[in-house]
Amino acid sequence: MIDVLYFAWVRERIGVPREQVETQARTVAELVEELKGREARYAAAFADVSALRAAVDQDLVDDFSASIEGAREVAFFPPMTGG
Amino acid sequence: MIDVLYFAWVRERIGVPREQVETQARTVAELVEELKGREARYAAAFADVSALRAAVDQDLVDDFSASIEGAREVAFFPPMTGG
Amino acid sequence: MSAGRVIVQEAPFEPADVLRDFARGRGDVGAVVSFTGLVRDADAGPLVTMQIEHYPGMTERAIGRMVETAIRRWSLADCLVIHRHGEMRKGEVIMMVATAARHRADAFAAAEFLMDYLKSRAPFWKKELTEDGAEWVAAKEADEEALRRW
Amino acid sequence: MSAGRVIVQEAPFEPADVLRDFARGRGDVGAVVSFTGLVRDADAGPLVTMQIEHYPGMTERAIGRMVETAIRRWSLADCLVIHRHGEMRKGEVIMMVATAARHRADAFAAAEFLMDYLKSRAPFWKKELTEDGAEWVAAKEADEEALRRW
Repeated sequence: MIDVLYFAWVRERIGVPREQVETQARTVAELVEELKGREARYAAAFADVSALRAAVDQDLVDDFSASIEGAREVAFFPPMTGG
Repeated sequence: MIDVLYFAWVRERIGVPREQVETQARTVAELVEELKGREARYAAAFADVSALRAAVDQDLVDDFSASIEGAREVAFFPPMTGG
Repeated sequence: MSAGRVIVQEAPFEPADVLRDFARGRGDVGAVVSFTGLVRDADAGPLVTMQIEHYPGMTERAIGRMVETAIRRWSLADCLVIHRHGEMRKGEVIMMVATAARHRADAFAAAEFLMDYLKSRAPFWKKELTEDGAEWVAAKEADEEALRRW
Repeated sequence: MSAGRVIVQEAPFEPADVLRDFARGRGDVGAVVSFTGLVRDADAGPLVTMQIEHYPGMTERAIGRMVETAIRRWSLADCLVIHRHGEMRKGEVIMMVATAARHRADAFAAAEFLMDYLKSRAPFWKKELTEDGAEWVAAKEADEEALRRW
Protein backbone atom coordinates (compact mmCIF):
# COMPACT_ATOMS: atom_id res chain seq x y z
CA MET A 1 0.00 0.00 0.00
CA ILE A 2 1.21 3.43 -0.92
CA ASP A 3 -0.23 6.90 -0.33
CA VAL A 4 -0.85 8.73 -3.59
CA LEU A 5 -1.34 12.51 -3.38
CA TYR A 6 -2.72 14.90 -5.99
CA PHE A 7 -2.36 18.68 -6.09
CA ALA A 8 -3.83 21.61 -8.02
CA TRP A 9 -5.66 20.65 -11.23
CA VAL A 10 -4.54 17.02 -10.93
CA ARG A 11 -6.42 16.88 -7.63
CA GLU A 12 -9.45 18.56 -9.20
CA ARG A 13 -9.58 16.12 -12.11
CA ILE A 14 -9.14 13.04 -9.96
CA GLY A 15 -11.54 14.37 -7.34
CA VAL A 16 -9.62 13.45 -4.20
CA PRO A 17 -6.51 14.97 -2.55
CA ARG A 18 -5.05 11.61 -1.52
CA GLU A 19 -5.82 7.92 -1.53
CA GLN A 20 -4.23 4.61 -0.60
CA VAL A 21 -3.29 2.47 -3.57
CA GLU A 22 -2.47 -1.25 -3.70
CA THR A 23 0.20 -1.50 -6.37
CA GLN A 24 2.95 -3.69 -7.78
CA ALA A 25 4.43 -0.75 -9.73
CA ARG A 26 8.18 -0.32 -9.34
CA THR A 27 8.47 3.13 -10.92
CA VAL A 28 6.46 6.34 -11.11
CA ALA A 29 5.73 5.57 -14.77
CA GLU A 30 4.36 2.10 -13.95
CA LEU A 31 2.14 3.62 -11.25
CA VAL A 32 0.81 6.14 -13.75
CA GLU A 33 -0.04 3.31 -16.18
CA GLU A 34 -1.89 1.39 -13.46
CA LEU A 35 -3.86 4.46 -12.41
CA LYS A 36 -4.76 5.35 -16.01
CA GLY A 37 -6.27 1.90 -16.40
CA ARG A 38 -8.65 2.47 -13.48
CA GLU A 39 -11.18 5.09 -14.52
CA ALA A 40 -11.71 7.88 -17.04
CA ARG A 41 -10.87 10.61 -14.48
CA TYR A 42 -7.37 9.14 -14.04
CA ALA A 43 -6.90 8.83 -17.78
CA ALA A 44 -7.92 12.50 -18.07
CA ALA A 45 -5.54 13.61 -15.32
CA PHE A 46 -2.59 11.66 -16.70
CA ALA A 47 -3.32 12.20 -20.42
CA ASP A 48 -0.27 14.43 -20.90
CA VAL A 49 2.49 13.35 -18.51
CA SER A 50 4.84 16.01 -19.90
CA ALA A 51 2.59 18.52 -18.08
CA LEU A 52 3.08 16.68 -14.79
CA ARG A 53 5.70 16.45 -12.07
CA ALA A 54 6.03 13.82 -9.36
CA ALA A 55 7.57 13.55 -5.91
CA VAL A 56 8.52 10.30 -4.17
CA ASP A 57 8.54 10.59 -0.38
CA GLN A 58 8.47 14.39 -0.77
CA ASP A 59 11.48 14.56 -3.08
CA LEU A 60 10.88 15.87 -6.58
CA VAL A 61 11.95 13.27 -9.17
CA ASP A 62 13.82 14.17 -12.33
CA ASP A 63 11.69 11.88 -14.48
CA PHE A 64 9.04 9.20 -14.20
CA SER A 65 11.51 6.33 -14.44
CA ALA A 66 12.25 7.02 -10.74
CA SER A 67 11.81 4.06 -8.41
CA ILE A 68 8.94 3.93 -5.92
CA GLU A 69 10.05 0.70 -4.29
CA GLY A 70 9.81 1.06 -0.51
CA ALA A 71 8.27 4.53 -0.84
CA ARG A 72 5.53 5.63 1.55
CA GLU A 73 4.03 8.35 -0.64
CA VAL A 74 4.01 9.45 -4.25
CA ALA A 75 2.59 12.81 -5.31
CA PHE A 76 1.48 14.11 -8.72
CA PHE A 77 1.08 17.76 -9.59
CA PRO A 78 1.56 20.35 -12.34
CA PRO A 79 4.77 22.43 -12.50
CA MET A 80 5.06 24.52 -9.37
CA THR A 81 4.15 28.20 -9.28
CA GLY A 82 5.42 29.49 -5.96
CA GLY A 83 7.11 32.74 -5.04
CA MET B 1 35.67 84.07 -9.62
CA ILE B 2 34.81 80.46 -9.18
CA ASP B 3 33.98 78.36 -6.11
CA VAL B 4 36.38 75.47 -5.68
CA LEU B 5 35.27 72.67 -3.34
CA TYR B 6 37.33 69.88 -1.81
CA PHE B 7 36.09 66.64 -0.25
CA ALA B 8 37.48 63.76 1.82
CA TRP B 9 41.29 63.56 1.89
CA VAL B 10 41.61 66.29 -0.73
CA ARG B 11 39.86 68.62 1.72
CA GLU B 12 42.10 67.42 4.54
CA ARG B 13 45.31 68.02 2.57
CA ILE B 14 44.29 71.45 1.33
CA GLY B 15 42.89 72.40 4.71
CA VAL B 16 39.67 74.10 3.63
CA PRO B 17 36.36 72.71 2.34
CA ARG B 18 35.85 75.49 -0.20
CA GLU B 19 37.36 78.73 -1.42
CA GLN B 20 36.84 81.37 -4.08
CA VAL B 21 39.48 81.37 -6.79
CA GLU B 22 40.31 84.04 -9.34
CA THR B 23 41.29 82.10 -12.44
CA GLN B 24 41.79 82.29 -16.18
CA ALA B 25 41.73 78.49 -16.50
CA ARG B 26 39.46 77.16 -19.23
CA THR B 27 39.55 73.49 -18.22
CA VAL B 28 39.69 71.42 -15.05
CA ALA B 29 43.27 70.45 -15.93
CA GLU B 30 44.32 74.11 -16.29
CA LEU B 31 42.74 74.90 -12.93
CA VAL B 32 44.67 72.05 -11.33
CA GLU B 33 47.94 73.43 -12.77
CA GLU B 34 47.20 76.91 -11.41
CA LEU B 35 46.37 75.53 -7.95
CA LYS B 36 49.48 73.33 -7.85
CA GLY B 37 51.60 76.43 -8.46
CA ARG B 38 50.19 78.16 -5.37
CA GLU B 39 51.43 76.29 -2.31
CA ALA B 40 52.89 72.97 -1.25
CA ARG B 41 49.56 71.74 0.19
CA TYR B 42 47.95 72.05 -3.26
CA ALA B 43 50.89 70.33 -4.92
CA ALA B 44 50.48 67.51 -2.37
CA ALA B 45 46.73 67.20 -2.93
CA PHE B 46 47.04 67.20 -6.72
CA ALA B 47 50.25 65.15 -6.96
CA ASP B 48 48.47 62.15 -8.48
CA VAL B 49 45.51 63.34 -10.53
CA SER B 50 44.70 59.77 -11.58
CA ALA B 51 43.51 59.31 -7.95
CA LEU B 52 41.16 62.28 -8.26
CA ARG B 53 37.73 62.97 -9.70
CA ALA B 54 36.17 66.35 -10.47
CA ALA B 55 32.68 67.77 -10.85
CA VAL B 56 31.80 70.96 -12.69
CA ASP B 57 28.60 72.61 -11.44
CA GLN B 58 27.79 69.35 -9.63
CA ASP B 59 28.17 67.12 -12.68
CA LEU B 60 30.90 64.51 -12.58
CA VAL B 61 33.30 65.02 -15.51
CA ASP B 62 34.72 62.14 -17.54
CA ASP B 63 38.21 63.61 -17.57
CA PHE B 64 40.08 66.76 -16.65
CA SER B 65 39.98 68.19 -20.18
CA ALA B 66 36.38 69.20 -19.32
CA SER B 67 35.60 72.91 -19.74
CA ILE B 68 34.99 75.14 -16.73
CA GLU B 69 34.13 78.24 -18.74
CA GLY B 70 31.04 79.89 -17.24
CA ALA B 71 30.99 77.40 -14.37
CA ARG B 72 30.02 78.52 -10.88
CA GLU B 73 31.70 75.72 -8.97
CA VAL B 74 34.31 73.04 -9.47
CA ALA B 75 34.84 70.23 -6.96
CA PHE B 76 37.77 67.86 -6.43
CA PHE B 77 37.56 64.57 -4.55
CA PRO B 78 38.77 60.97 -4.47
CA PRO B 79 36.70 58.18 -6.11
CA MET B 80 33.34 57.95 -4.38
CA THR B 81 32.57 55.29 -1.78
CA GLY B 82 28.83 55.47 -1.19
CA GLY B 83 26.26 52.76 -0.67
CA MET C 1 26.97 31.34 9.05
CA SER C 2 23.48 30.50 10.31
CA ALA C 3 20.90 27.75 10.01
CA GLY C 4 18.41 30.06 8.34
CA ARG C 5 14.68 29.99 8.96
CA VAL C 6 11.72 28.71 6.92
CA ILE C 7 8.12 29.55 7.79
CA VAL C 8 5.10 28.26 5.88
CA GLN C 9 1.83 29.67 7.15
CA GLU C 10 -1.69 30.64 6.19
CA ALA C 11 -1.84 33.79 8.33
CA PRO C 12 -0.94 37.21 6.90
CA PHE C 13 2.32 38.74 8.07
CA GLU C 14 4.01 42.13 7.81
CA PRO C 15 7.42 42.05 6.07
CA ALA C 16 8.38 45.30 7.81
CA ASP C 17 8.13 43.59 11.20
CA VAL C 18 10.25 40.71 9.94
CA LEU C 19 12.89 43.02 8.44
CA ARG C 20 13.12 45.01 11.68
CA ASP C 21 14.47 42.00 13.57
CA PHE C 22 16.42 40.39 10.78
CA ALA C 23 20.22 40.20 11.10
CA ARG C 24 20.48 43.19 13.43
CA GLY C 25 23.00 43.79 16.14
CA ARG C 26 25.78 41.98 14.33
CA GLY C 27 29.14 43.45 13.42
CA ASP C 28 29.70 41.30 10.34
CA VAL C 29 26.67 42.16 8.23
CA GLY C 30 27.04 44.97 5.70
CA ALA C 31 24.17 44.07 3.37
CA VAL C 32 20.57 42.94 3.84
CA VAL C 33 18.35 42.21 0.85
CA SER C 34 14.64 41.55 1.11
CA PHE C 35 12.15 40.44 -1.51
CA THR C 36 8.40 40.72 -0.94
CA GLY C 37 5.93 39.04 -3.29
CA LEU C 38 2.48 40.64 -3.44
CA VAL C 39 -0.81 39.55 -5.00
CA ARG C 40 -1.32 41.66 -8.12
CA ASP C 41 -3.85 41.69 -10.93
CA ALA C 42 -3.77 38.63 -13.16
CA ASP C 43 -2.35 38.95 -16.66
CA ALA C 44 -5.92 38.14 -17.75
CA GLY C 45 -7.47 41.07 -15.87
CA PRO C 46 -8.54 42.35 -12.43
CA LEU C 47 -8.16 39.77 -9.71
CA VAL C 48 -10.77 38.89 -7.12
CA THR C 49 -8.69 36.56 -4.96
CA MET C 50 -5.71 34.25 -5.20
CA GLN C 51 -5.61 30.77 -3.72
CA ILE C 52 -2.35 29.02 -3.02
CA GLU C 53 -2.25 25.28 -2.49
CA HIS C 54 0.84 23.59 -1.13
CA TYR C 55 2.20 20.18 -0.16
CA PRO C 56 2.59 20.20 3.64
CA GLY C 57 5.82 18.57 4.68
CA MET C 58 7.46 18.67 1.28
CA THR C 59 7.17 22.46 1.21
CA GLU C 60 9.24 23.00 4.37
CA ARG C 61 11.69 20.31 3.29
CA ALA C 62 12.23 21.70 -0.22
CA ILE C 63 12.61 25.30 0.96
CA GLY C 64 14.87 24.20 3.81
CA ARG C 65 17.27 22.69 1.31
CA MET C 66 17.26 25.81 -0.86
CA VAL C 67 18.06 27.92 2.20
CA GLU C 68 20.92 25.59 3.24
CA THR C 69 22.38 25.76 -0.26
CA ALA C 70 22.15 29.56 -0.33
CA ILE C 71 23.77 29.97 3.10
CA ARG C 72 26.67 27.73 2.12
CA ARG C 73 27.19 29.07 -1.38
CA TRP C 74 27.16 32.78 -0.48
CA SER C 75 28.44 32.53 3.15
CA LEU C 76 25.27 34.19 4.41
CA ALA C 77 25.17 35.52 7.96
CA ASP C 78 21.42 34.90 7.96
CA CYS C 79 18.62 33.82 5.66
CA LEU C 80 14.85 33.70 5.98
CA VAL C 81 11.93 32.53 3.85
CA ILE C 82 8.26 33.04 4.76
CA HIS C 83 5.62 31.76 2.34
CA ARG C 84 1.86 31.80 2.78
CA HIS C 85 -0.77 29.41 1.47
CA GLY C 86 -4.55 29.65 1.41
CA GLU C 87 -6.64 32.54 0.15
CA MET C 88 -5.43 36.12 -0.22
CA ARG C 89 -6.65 39.32 -1.77
CA LYS C 90 -5.00 41.78 -4.14
CA GLY C 91 -2.21 43.75 -2.48
CA GLU C 92 -1.67 41.16 0.25
CA VAL C 93 1.79 39.80 0.91
CA ILE C 94 2.32 36.27 -0.45
CA MET C 95 5.88 35.65 0.62
CA MET C 96 9.18 37.14 1.63
CA VAL C 97 12.85 36.29 1.36
CA ALA C 98 15.61 38.01 3.33
CA THR C 99 19.37 37.48 3.11
CA ALA C 100 22.24 39.00 5.09
CA ALA C 101 25.90 38.98 4.08
CA ARG C 102 29.11 40.89 4.48
CA HIS C 103 28.96 42.22 0.92
CA ARG C 104 26.05 43.27 -1.26
CA ALA C 105 26.77 40.97 -4.21
CA ASP C 106 26.32 37.86 -2.04
CA ALA C 107 23.11 39.11 -0.44
CA PHE C 108 21.60 39.94 -3.85
CA ALA C 109 22.69 36.71 -5.55
CA ALA C 110 21.35 34.54 -2.71
CA ALA C 111 17.98 36.33 -2.70
CA GLU C 112 17.60 35.94 -6.47
CA PHE C 113 18.66 32.30 -6.32
CA LEU C 114 16.04 31.62 -3.62
CA MET C 115 13.33 33.41 -5.59
CA ASP C 116 14.12 31.47 -8.76
CA TYR C 117 14.00 28.17 -6.89
CA LEU C 118 10.89 29.03 -4.87
CA LYS C 119 9.14 29.93 -8.11
CA SER C 120 9.66 26.58 -9.81
CA ARG C 121 10.83 24.05 -7.22
CA ALA C 122 8.83 24.70 -4.05
CA PRO C 123 5.50 22.83 -4.10
CA PHE C 124 3.06 25.74 -4.31
CA TRP C 125 0.33 26.15 -6.90
CA LYS C 126 -1.43 29.45 -7.50
CA LYS C 127 -5.01 29.77 -8.65
CA GLU C 128 -6.29 33.15 -9.76
CA LEU C 129 -9.98 34.04 -9.40
CA THR C 130 -11.06 36.82 -11.73
CA GLU C 131 -14.52 37.95 -12.87
CA ASP C 132 -14.18 35.40 -15.67
CA GLY C 133 -13.66 32.43 -13.36
CA ALA C 134 -10.86 30.49 -11.70
CA GLU C 135 -7.62 29.56 -13.44
CA TRP C 136 -4.50 27.74 -12.26
CA VAL C 137 -1.48 29.88 -12.99
CA ALA C 138 0.68 28.23 -15.67
CA ALA C 139 4.40 27.83 -15.07
CA LYS C 140 6.43 30.11 -17.34
CA GLU C 141 9.28 28.95 -19.54
CA ALA C 142 11.15 32.09 -18.43
CA ASP C 143 11.07 30.85 -14.83
CA GLU C 144 12.53 27.49 -15.83
CA GLU C 145 15.14 29.39 -17.86
CA ALA C 146 16.02 31.50 -14.81
CA LEU C 147 17.14 28.37 -12.92
CA ARG C 148 19.83 27.63 -15.46
CA ARG C 149 22.01 30.55 -14.40
CA TRP C 150 22.73 29.02 -10.98
CA MET D 1 5.53 54.74 -13.35
CA SER D 2 6.46 57.11 -10.56
CA ALA D 3 8.82 59.99 -9.91
CA GLY D 4 10.67 58.06 -7.23
CA ARG D 5 12.00 59.57 -4.04
CA VAL D 6 15.50 60.53 -2.87
CA ILE D 7 16.28 61.40 0.74
CA VAL D 8 19.72 62.44 1.99
CA GLN D 9 19.82 62.95 5.75
CA GLU D 10 22.03 62.81 8.80
CA ALA D 11 19.40 61.34 11.13
CA PRO D 12 19.07 57.59 11.67
CA PHE D 13 16.03 55.90 10.13
CA GLU D 14 14.37 52.51 10.35
CA PRO D 15 14.16 50.63 7.02
CA ALA D 16 11.25 48.56 8.36
CA ASP D 17 9.14 51.71 8.73
CA VAL D 18 10.03 52.76 5.20
CA LEU D 19 9.24 49.33 3.75
CA ARG D 20 5.86 49.25 5.50
CA ASP D 21 4.60 52.21 3.48
CA PHE D 22 6.45 51.52 0.25
CA ALA D 23 4.39 50.65 -2.85
CA ARG D 24 1.43 49.32 -0.87
CA GLY D 25 -2.21 49.39 -1.82
CA ARG D 26 -1.51 49.10 -5.54
CA GLY D 27 -2.85 46.40 -7.80
CA ASP D 28 0.05 46.44 -10.26
CA VAL D 29 2.98 45.62 -7.98
CA GLY D 30 3.97 41.98 -7.63
CA ALA D 31 7.55 42.43 -6.44
CA VAL D 32 9.26 44.69 -3.92
CA VAL D 33 13.02 44.50 -3.38
CA SER D 34 14.83 46.32 -0.60
CA PHE D 35 18.52 46.68 0.11
CA THR D 36 19.81 47.92 3.45
CA GLY D 37 23.44 48.88 3.94
CA LEU D 38 24.76 48.61 7.50
CA VAL D 39 27.96 49.74 9.17
CA ARG D 40 30.10 46.66 9.72
CA ASP D 41 33.62 46.04 10.95
CA ALA D 42 36.36 47.37 8.69
CA ASP D 43 38.42 44.93 6.65
CA ALA D 44 41.32 46.16 8.81
CA GLY D 45 39.64 45.21 12.13
CA PRO D 46 36.95 46.21 14.64
CA LEU D 47 35.33 49.53 13.86
CA VAL D 48 34.77 52.35 16.32
CA THR D 49 32.70 54.66 14.12
CA MET D 50 32.17 55.48 10.48
CA GLN D 51 31.98 59.01 9.12
CA ILE D 52 30.37 59.75 5.80
CA GLU D 53 31.05 63.02 4.02
CA HIS D 54 28.95 64.09 1.05
CA TYR D 55 28.55 66.90 -1.46
CA PRO D 56 25.25 68.66 -0.61
CA GLY D 57 23.33 69.49 -3.76
CA MET D 58 25.29 67.20 -6.06
CA THR D 59 24.30 64.18 -3.97
CA GLU D 60 20.56 64.66 -4.44
CA ARG D 61 21.08 65.55 -8.10
CA ALA D 62 23.24 62.51 -8.88
CA ILE D 63 20.99 60.05 -7.06
CA GLY D 64 17.89 61.65 -8.60
CA ARG D 65 19.24 60.90 -12.05
CA MET D 66 20.05 57.28 -11.13
CA VAL D 67 16.51 56.84 -9.84
CA GLU D 68 14.99 58.35 -13.00
CA THR D 69 17.07 56.02 -15.15
CA ALA D 70 16.07 52.98 -13.10
CA ILE D 71 12.36 53.85 -13.20
CA ARG D 72 12.44 54.27 -16.97
CA ARG D 73 14.63 51.28 -17.78
CA TRP D 74 12.75 48.73 -15.64
CA SER D 75 9.26 50.33 -15.71
CA LEU D 76 9.25 50.59 -11.93
CA ALA D 77 6.00 51.33 -10.14
CA ASP D 78 8.00 53.00 -7.39
CA CYS D 79 11.58 53.60 -6.32
CA LEU D 80 13.20 55.04 -3.21
CA VAL D 81 16.73 55.83 -2.06
CA ILE D 82 17.60 57.03 1.46
CA HIS D 83 21.26 57.68 2.25
CA ARG D 84 22.73 59.05 5.47
CA HIS D 85 25.81 61.17 6.04
CA GLY D 86 27.63 62.13 9.23
CA GLU D 87 28.78 59.82 12.00
CA MET D 88 27.40 56.34 12.66
CA ARG D 89 28.27 53.35 14.80
CA LYS D 90 28.63 49.68 13.95
CA GLY D 91 25.31 48.02 13.16
CA GLU D 92 23.61 51.31 12.24
CA VAL D 93 21.81 51.67 8.93
CA ILE D 94 23.76 53.68 6.36
CA MET D 95 21.35 53.60 3.46
CA MET D 96 18.45 51.86 1.81
CA VAL D 97 17.14 51.26 -1.68
CA ALA D 98 13.64 49.99 -2.48
CA THR D 99 12.16 49.13 -5.87
CA ALA D 100 8.67 47.99 -6.88
CA ALA D 101 7.72 46.38 -10.16
CA ARG D 102 5.22 44.01 -11.72
CA HIS D 103 7.81 41.22 -12.00
CA ARG D 104 10.68 40.20 -9.74
CA ALA D 105 13.45 40.37 -12.35
CA ASP D 106 12.86 44.10 -12.89
CA ALA D 107 12.73 44.89 -9.17
CA PHE D 108 15.99 43.00 -8.55
CA ALA D 109 17.85 44.43 -11.55
CA ALA D 110 16.85 48.01 -10.70
CA ALA D 111 17.93 47.62 -7.05
CA GLU D 112 21.32 46.19 -8.05
CA PHE D 113 21.81 48.89 -10.68
CA LEU D 114 21.10 51.58 -8.09
CA MET D 115 23.47 50.01 -5.57
CA ASP D 116 26.28 49.76 -8.12
CA TYR D 117 25.84 53.40 -9.11
CA LEU D 118 25.44 54.68 -5.55
CA LYS D 119 28.65 52.89 -4.63
CA SER D 120 30.83 54.60 -7.24
CA ARG D 121 28.93 57.57 -8.66
CA ALA D 122 27.12 59.24 -5.78
CA PRO D 123 29.34 61.80 -4.00
CA PHE D 124 29.81 60.08 -0.64
CA TRP D 125 33.13 59.33 1.02
CA LYS D 126 33.45 56.91 3.92
CA LYS D 127 36.04 57.20 6.65
CA GLU D 128 36.53 54.31 9.04
CA LEU D 129 37.74 54.91 12.58
CA THR D 130 39.33 51.84 14.15
CA GLU D 131 41.59 51.44 17.19
CA ASP D 132 44.50 52.03 14.82
CA GLY D 133 43.27 55.41 13.62
CA ALA D 134 41.14 56.93 10.87
CA GLU D 135 41.29 55.82 7.26
CA TRP D 136 39.38 56.91 4.15
CA VAL D 137 37.82 53.84 2.53
CA ALA D 138 39.46 53.19 -0.83
CA ALA D 139 37.28 52.65 -3.89
CA LYS D 140 37.45 49.05 -5.09
CA GLU D 141 38.22 48.01 -8.64
CA ALA D 142 35.42 45.41 -8.28
CA ASP D 143 32.91 48.24 -7.74
CA GLU D 144 34.07 50.00 -10.90
CA GLU D 145 33.86 46.65 -12.69
CA ALA D 146 30.28 46.14 -11.45
CA LEU D 147 29.15 49.26 -13.35
CA ARG D 148 30.15 47.76 -16.67
CA ARG D 149 27.32 45.25 -16.69
CA TRP D 150 24.67 47.98 -17.03
